[in-house]
Amino acid sequence: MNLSELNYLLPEIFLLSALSVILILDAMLKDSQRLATYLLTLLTLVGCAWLTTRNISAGPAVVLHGMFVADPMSDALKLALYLVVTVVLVYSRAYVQARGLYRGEYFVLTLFATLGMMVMISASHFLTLYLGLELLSLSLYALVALQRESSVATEAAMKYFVLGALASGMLLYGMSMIYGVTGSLQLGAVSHALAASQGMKIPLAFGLVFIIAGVSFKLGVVPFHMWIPDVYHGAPTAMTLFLGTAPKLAAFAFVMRLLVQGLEHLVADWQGMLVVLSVLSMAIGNIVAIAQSNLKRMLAYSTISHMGFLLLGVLAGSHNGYSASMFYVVVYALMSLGGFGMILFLSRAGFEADQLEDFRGLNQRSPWTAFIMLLLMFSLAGIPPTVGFYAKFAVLQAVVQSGFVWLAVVAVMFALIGAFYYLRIVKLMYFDEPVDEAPLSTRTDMGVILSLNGMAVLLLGILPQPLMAWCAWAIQSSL
Amino acid sequence: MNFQSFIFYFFSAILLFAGLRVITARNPVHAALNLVLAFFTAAGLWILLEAEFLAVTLVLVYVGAVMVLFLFVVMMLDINLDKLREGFWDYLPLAVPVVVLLVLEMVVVLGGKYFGLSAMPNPATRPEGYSNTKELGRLLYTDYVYPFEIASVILLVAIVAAIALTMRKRKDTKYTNPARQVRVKRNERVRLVSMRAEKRVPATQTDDN
Amino acid sequence: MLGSTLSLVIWVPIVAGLLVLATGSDRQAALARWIALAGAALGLWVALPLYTGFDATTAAMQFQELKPWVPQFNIHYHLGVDGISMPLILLNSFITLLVVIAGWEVIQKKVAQYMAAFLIMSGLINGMFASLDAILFYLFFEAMLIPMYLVIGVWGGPNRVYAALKFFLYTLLGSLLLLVALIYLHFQSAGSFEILDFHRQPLALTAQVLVFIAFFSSFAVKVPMWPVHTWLPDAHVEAPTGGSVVLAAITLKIGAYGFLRFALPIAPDASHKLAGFVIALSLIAVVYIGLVALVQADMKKLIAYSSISHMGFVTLAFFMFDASARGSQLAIEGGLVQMISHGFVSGALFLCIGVMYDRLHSRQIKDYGGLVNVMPVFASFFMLFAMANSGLPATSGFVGEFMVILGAIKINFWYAAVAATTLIFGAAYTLWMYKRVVFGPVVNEAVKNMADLNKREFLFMTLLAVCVLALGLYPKPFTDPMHATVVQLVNHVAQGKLPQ
Amino acid sequence: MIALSHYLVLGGILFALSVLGIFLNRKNVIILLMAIELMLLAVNLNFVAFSHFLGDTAGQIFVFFILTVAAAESAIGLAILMVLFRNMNTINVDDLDQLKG
Amino acid sequence: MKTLYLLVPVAPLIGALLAGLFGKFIGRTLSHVVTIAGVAVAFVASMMIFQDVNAGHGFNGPVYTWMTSGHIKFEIGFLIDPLTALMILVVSFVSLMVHVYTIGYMHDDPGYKRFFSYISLFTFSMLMLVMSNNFLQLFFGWEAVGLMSYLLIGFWYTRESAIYASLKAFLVNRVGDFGFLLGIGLILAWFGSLDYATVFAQADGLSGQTVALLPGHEWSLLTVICVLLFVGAMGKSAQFPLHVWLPDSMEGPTPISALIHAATMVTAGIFMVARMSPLFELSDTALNFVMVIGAITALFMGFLGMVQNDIKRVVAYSTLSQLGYMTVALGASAYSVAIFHLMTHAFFKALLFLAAGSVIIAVHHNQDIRYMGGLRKYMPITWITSLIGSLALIGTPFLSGFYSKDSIIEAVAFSHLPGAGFAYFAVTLGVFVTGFYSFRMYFLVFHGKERFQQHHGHDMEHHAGGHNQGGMPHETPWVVTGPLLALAVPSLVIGYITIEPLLFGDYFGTSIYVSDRHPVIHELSHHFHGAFAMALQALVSLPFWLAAAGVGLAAFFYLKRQDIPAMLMRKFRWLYQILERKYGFDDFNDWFFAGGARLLGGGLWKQGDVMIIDGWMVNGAARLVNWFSRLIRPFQSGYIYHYAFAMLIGVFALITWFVRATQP
Repeated sequence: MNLSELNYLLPEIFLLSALSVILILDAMLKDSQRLATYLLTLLTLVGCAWLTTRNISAGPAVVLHGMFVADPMSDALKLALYLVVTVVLVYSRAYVQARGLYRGEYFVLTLFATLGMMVMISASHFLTLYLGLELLSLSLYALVALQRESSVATEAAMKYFVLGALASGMLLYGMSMIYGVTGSLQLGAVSHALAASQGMKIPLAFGLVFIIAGVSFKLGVVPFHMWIPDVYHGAPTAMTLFLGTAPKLAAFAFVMRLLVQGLEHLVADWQGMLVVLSVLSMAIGNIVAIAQSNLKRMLAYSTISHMGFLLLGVLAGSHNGYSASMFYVVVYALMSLGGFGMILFLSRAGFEADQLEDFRGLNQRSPWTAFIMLLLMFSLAGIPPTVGFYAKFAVLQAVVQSGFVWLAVVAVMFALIGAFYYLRIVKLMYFDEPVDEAPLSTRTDMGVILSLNGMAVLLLGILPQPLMAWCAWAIQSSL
Repeated sequence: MNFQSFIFYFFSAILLFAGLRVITARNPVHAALNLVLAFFTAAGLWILLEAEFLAVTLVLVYVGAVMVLFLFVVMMLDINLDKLREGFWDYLPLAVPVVVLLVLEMVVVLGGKYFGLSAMPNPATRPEGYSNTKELGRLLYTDYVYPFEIASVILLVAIVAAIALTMRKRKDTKYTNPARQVRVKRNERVRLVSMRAEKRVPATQTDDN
Repeated sequence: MLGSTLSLVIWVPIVAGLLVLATGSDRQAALARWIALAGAALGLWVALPLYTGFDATTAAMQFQELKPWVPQFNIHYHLGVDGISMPLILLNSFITLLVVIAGWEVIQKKVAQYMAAFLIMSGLINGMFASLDAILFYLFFEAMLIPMYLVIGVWGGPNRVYAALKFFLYTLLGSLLLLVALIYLHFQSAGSFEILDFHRQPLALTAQVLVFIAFFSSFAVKVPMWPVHTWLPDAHVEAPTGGSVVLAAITLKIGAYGFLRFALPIAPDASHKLAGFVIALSLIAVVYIGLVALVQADMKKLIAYSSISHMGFVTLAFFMFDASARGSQLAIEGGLVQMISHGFVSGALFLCIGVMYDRLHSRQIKDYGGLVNVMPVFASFFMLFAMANSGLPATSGFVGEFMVILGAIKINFWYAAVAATTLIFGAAYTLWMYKRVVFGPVVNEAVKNMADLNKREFLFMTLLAVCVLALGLYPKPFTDPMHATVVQLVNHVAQGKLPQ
Repeated sequence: MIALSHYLVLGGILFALSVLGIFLNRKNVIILLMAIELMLLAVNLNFVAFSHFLGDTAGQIFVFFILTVAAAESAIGLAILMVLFRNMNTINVDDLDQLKG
Repeated sequence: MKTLYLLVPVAPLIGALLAGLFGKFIGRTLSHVVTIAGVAVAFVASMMIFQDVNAGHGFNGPVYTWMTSGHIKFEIGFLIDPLTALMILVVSFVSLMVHVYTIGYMHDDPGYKRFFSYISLFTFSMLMLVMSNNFLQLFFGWEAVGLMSYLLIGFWYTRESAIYASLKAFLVNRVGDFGFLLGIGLILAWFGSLDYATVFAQADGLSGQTVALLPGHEWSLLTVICVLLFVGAMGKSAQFPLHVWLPDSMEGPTPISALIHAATMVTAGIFMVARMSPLFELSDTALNFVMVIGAITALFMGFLGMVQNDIKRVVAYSTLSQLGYMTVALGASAYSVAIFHLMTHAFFKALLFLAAGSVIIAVHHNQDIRYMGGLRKYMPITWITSLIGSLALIGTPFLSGFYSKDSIIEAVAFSHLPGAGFAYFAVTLGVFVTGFYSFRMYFLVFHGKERFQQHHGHDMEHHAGGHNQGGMPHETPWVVTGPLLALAVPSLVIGYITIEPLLFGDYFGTSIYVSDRHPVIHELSHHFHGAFAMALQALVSLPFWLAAAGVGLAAFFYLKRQDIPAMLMRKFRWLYQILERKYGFDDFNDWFFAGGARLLGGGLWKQGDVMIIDGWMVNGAARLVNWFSRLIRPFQSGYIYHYAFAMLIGVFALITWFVRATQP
């Protein structure tokens, strides 16, 4: 090992160091000085971003004995990750303050989770993948349970934990099978071994099923999705916001690393499995979302359907498809940020705006807020000129390119069903009279970011090229 | 049947039995103890597989720390044992066939065809002086230093999380502050309140969660 | 200005709409209205060069603009018009102006949003007609749903939620399949999204049929054709007047336009093959819907059904293939004229109903009667438009129907015969309604107190009346620009894409 | 001789058993946690067996990390369990049904 | 010259627009001045054109190109030939008379200006129709006169009966137009042009062409075209069974009845068929059809006239019957005779209507002849002119009606078409019927007891204007009587003057084509030895005596023995009922077509749209999704073990499926 290899790890190292500082510092701060922690956390993320941008890779570089890979995809996803986490923190501040969660642990755990995601994104070894995943998961379990006095939150945490552990177990079991067949744990080596191996298809497929199960759990794909509604619903909204956005980026990277980089020779196998899971996800996600009255829960089901859509790009099995999926996941994170952010924006001390009803007549209370939400909803539904359309478009074209025209048709049919419940929110905001006349919070920091969030959804919808090209470049030069 | 086989089947049988008991035991303490048994037998099997360090670690870490933690929690929580086994058999007819089929499939896949001795012969015996522990140590601090660091972070997370979740400043703990006691004034101790009779108490806002 | 006419046509209304939106609350409603009017007028003004500078001798796309847009997928900002789309753009710009005028005082709540919705929608629709890139087209095609959804839902009637949702989902259903088809074609035509490349792309029959079905599902809903028409009456009834006008005058045309731009030239052989099916549905629309319109008690619903019936003519016209698989130029042009005419006439009729609704707040026929006694001027305009709707010669309504019937009779006498029943049904439902609403003694106090048209209403009624009569009396200027394009289309479709 | 497949089948059965445990256990969350430990044991058994038969120590390293993580996981799991018990005064799995639908 | 042609239709149009759009500004007097001036100009121009045409000058050319499409050119243009010249003369003359008459008739009506505007506009439309040189413009005029008829029948828009009648008229006409349009369509399809000249030139060539409208049944193309065109004529000219609108159209003001529903518009069908003679001549089937329809109309509509009590309705049925005569003439290939009758009929029927209007004014807008009687003392001019009109109508020798009608009867006698026998019987018997109902009305109105006092004030509120004060009937003002007199003159003499040039001269020249196979006129001319001789001959012919019998019977019944009709009415109640209910056509149409359409429409709407499409398919799909949503929602039970089980099942299913599917 060459110490200069650590250069690639600078963001991770910086994050961990800063995290430790924050952990210690926060222990000494009074509650009233918590702003310092908050700002430091944001600063940390900015620092990470700076470090990452300073050293954008031109191509894949596997370092640390094959444990870590630095490639454009990881850089791109990490940058997106910093952005998302920063926005999550900004959105959540008022909410966590009002609920007594504005504590050092919140920030530290968030950063731990971020670190975990960074590890996942840059992993090139089953072990680092697993450890990153666990680092993320354990932090998330804790975050969900952080609102200790809330019974739903702890229930959510417990469910998340048990099912998450089960999924980890499955993933590990799958990894063990792959290891057994290929004799390697490093993704590149696994790939090589698979290319060479003959006659072990069945054990590989067997292991693959377990890996798919683990991955699917992380993404929230049917039938490994069942934790999503409950956890999204039960967790404090700030945690839901985090849970529903950033980890999707990591999960995408996870899928890419495992399936595409590690097991690309099993593409025929996992393609078939993903088709099934994807269709099921789109179906169940969209259909059950219709019956929801809680927005968080509805968005949870929406997540399920979106992840099904995301898988379409992956299962296309082409660079085109991967970059489409990457675009999709970044866009989804953006939209999801806005969606959950809006709940946070409308919530106040002692009041959770997580019921659909709470959005009634929003246009009359605040046209601008309603407009932003409208953009977000149409984007989630995939209606142009919002970016959600291009996300769907990119994925669909990849699927069609790979010859799955029927799958594209199925997908759009479920997208149609999906449009129904997004439209319902627009309907509530615009067509109905408000029931809740309380003035909206006037937190400018959040208001501005949320507006930017909404505008980004629109602007990227009109000019998607930069982001698309970026994703395409990232995938192209990483694989 | 040679000795190795005997050891394998013996330990396997105990392992499976213990595993079964873990999930069927009425009393969580029994379950925990069965789990301990399972770990012990597994450690035995691992020695058979020449993973001495891990076998020892399993016993030390798991039996010594983790299971004790389990037992500690079991004891700490005031659980009504009578109700714990209700409904166990309700889903058995549904679950068992699925699991049995799953096991059958596993046996088919994992059986001799792919992983039998013909496919994977016993590895050559390690050279004299080979230390499993040393080898692991060497790898851990060289090739696997990055995961090792991550693992440390994970443990840190566990610490932070466990504290964050469970530590509480008990509000019902009473303690005195002598300094204040000394400086106390009459006004602070006694307050005269005049109350009008039959005044309606305004309904207090119920807090959400 | 040269070379960016179409961009102006698209973006002027949209920018104006955004400006209107920026005026914010209803305290500045007057400002919002004037900006909207200026925007709409400017929108029409910038569209006029399309007609004056149009070269009617060529079938090629004109006023082209081509810029890369999403190079990732080879999507271009490619605009251009031909004889088919140019009149529709003008129609849309014109109708937008009318809608702004018509909504002037009528809309009192959320004025800025109302006006903005229409202006933005107008720009989007123009964009859709002008797009030569399939994805650009699709983008405008769907984006347009958003303002319309809001218009129906926010300013609509009591059942607006159901109507708006139905409108949106119905249309989305079709358009999503369209998207898949476009993507499919993209890969068939070596990675191009140019509509004109699609036109040239050879396709096997099966592929053509599938593509055609996708197109059909999208455009048939928009037209709407029987049996996917039921969103229209609901949407119309619930939409505010302006919404109904745009729906009837413009959005229905999009479906028909789609048939001409996509279905026919891209899947010509499938079009031949499935012509019988489309014709059957069109004729059902004419007769079935004609009968249904007869029994409507709600005026808007009646006109909505009448729209479906009239649009049946349009779809009928496009699929009139003779024995050698040649479409009928006369019929297609008739269909186009019918589209424009229907834009004027149905728009005018909805405005008429709007005028009545503003005064009495009812659209039920039974609440009216004897209107002519108190609103003679209005009654005259209404009569003109009613007659145009029944296809009376010298009004625009006649021209299209006449051409279509004449074109159809060449292909099959019975197509024409069934279609011609609209002469009877159209007159029956329109004039029966007219009779009940306008003629007769004044039926109640409410009607008695209705005032005749004010200046503003008189203005837009006159504008429409002039258009209706002009197109009826001298359609040549309207049809001349179409010839070259239609001929080329007919030839293209006749040629087919299959190896002979 | 004991072949690799013996170990794998054993691991498989153990794995299935633990899944069955998670499914069948209706009442006690702690037993769920134990079942998870059991599952990890099965995985570890697999890894160790493979490691042995492949003559590759990486598998054992993996097991080492799994053990570490499992310990951390148990700690957090039990912490959540404590919080849960404080909130609901029960660790009955059946009572964890406020969130559904 | 073209300017002059243009002047004919445009002058009334300008008048109409001025009065209609700017009536508010120019006032009442100026309104009628401009319209009358417009029509007068048209009349003068028509006379000049007539002269010109007589001098052998014609014209056939476009005014402007309406539209083009491919090789097809649609144009607006004029064809000026003898037929046109005659028609525009008749139309503009009658229209002028009616315009003048209207000043008096509508004097107190609030819709005065509107009315003038309408009738001028009608005149414009009618002139456009007859001057057309192509089918497009023909259809334009065709529909435009229909529109004006609609507007004028419903002129008194507050009267339920009037607006009902107007709607009915329009819709029934539309049924005719349906056929007409298809006929035009077939012409375009086969001839490739809508220009008369082009079409006629090709007609011979296509005479053998057949079309298979139903698989396996070949029909002659020209027969199909002609029958379809004639369906249009049936609507416009109120031929059985599309005659139902005409009697109801009497709800319109009387000048309208005279102008539109007697003299001009209803004869458009006759004109059209005459104009299309080059086509009709090629199809015996079509001609036969025309003749039979005409004969039915002529006879059976006459019967209905015998029992009507509304003065205008009597005249209306008489009009129907006379239109039937003209149609029979057309069927017999005696086009010139039909046009001849059209012309004479225009004069005397307009006269009769206007006279009836005069009577109506006099008796304060009562129209029931049972409440009139003895009016001759009070309104001598009206009386005399009515008498002239009636005599002309029944075919009294020397009067105009005689020449035309007798020619028709004779022409039918010479026809060899299969339906000629029936047609001859019908038209001959029709003469008797005509005599009877004409003089029944005449006697009841002008002779006998004065019954108008019995009907005082009744039915008066309908009329918006004055005339409300009672009082004795008196002669109407000169603007009313003037036109009566002006029309009485041609009613008396026009037949005598023009029979020779029109029928046996070569007035029509090439504008009417008669095939050699139908030499009816030719044979007719063999028997014609001058107008005077013809009248004298008639005195010993059957029609004359039948007419006389009709008059005599009417005199007997309604002057001498008024109890007999009442007795007959009681005796033959069923017959009377049938006639009273007009053979049940109205009831049937109301029940079957109007009711049926509404029932069908309602059914399709409720069952088709609302229930099946919306209820089952659209909302059903939504409900299905919703139902499914609710169905699978409980699977998200909240229980960890269910979730775990789902994952287990997922893994199990994937293993089962894919591991098995994987080929080792």
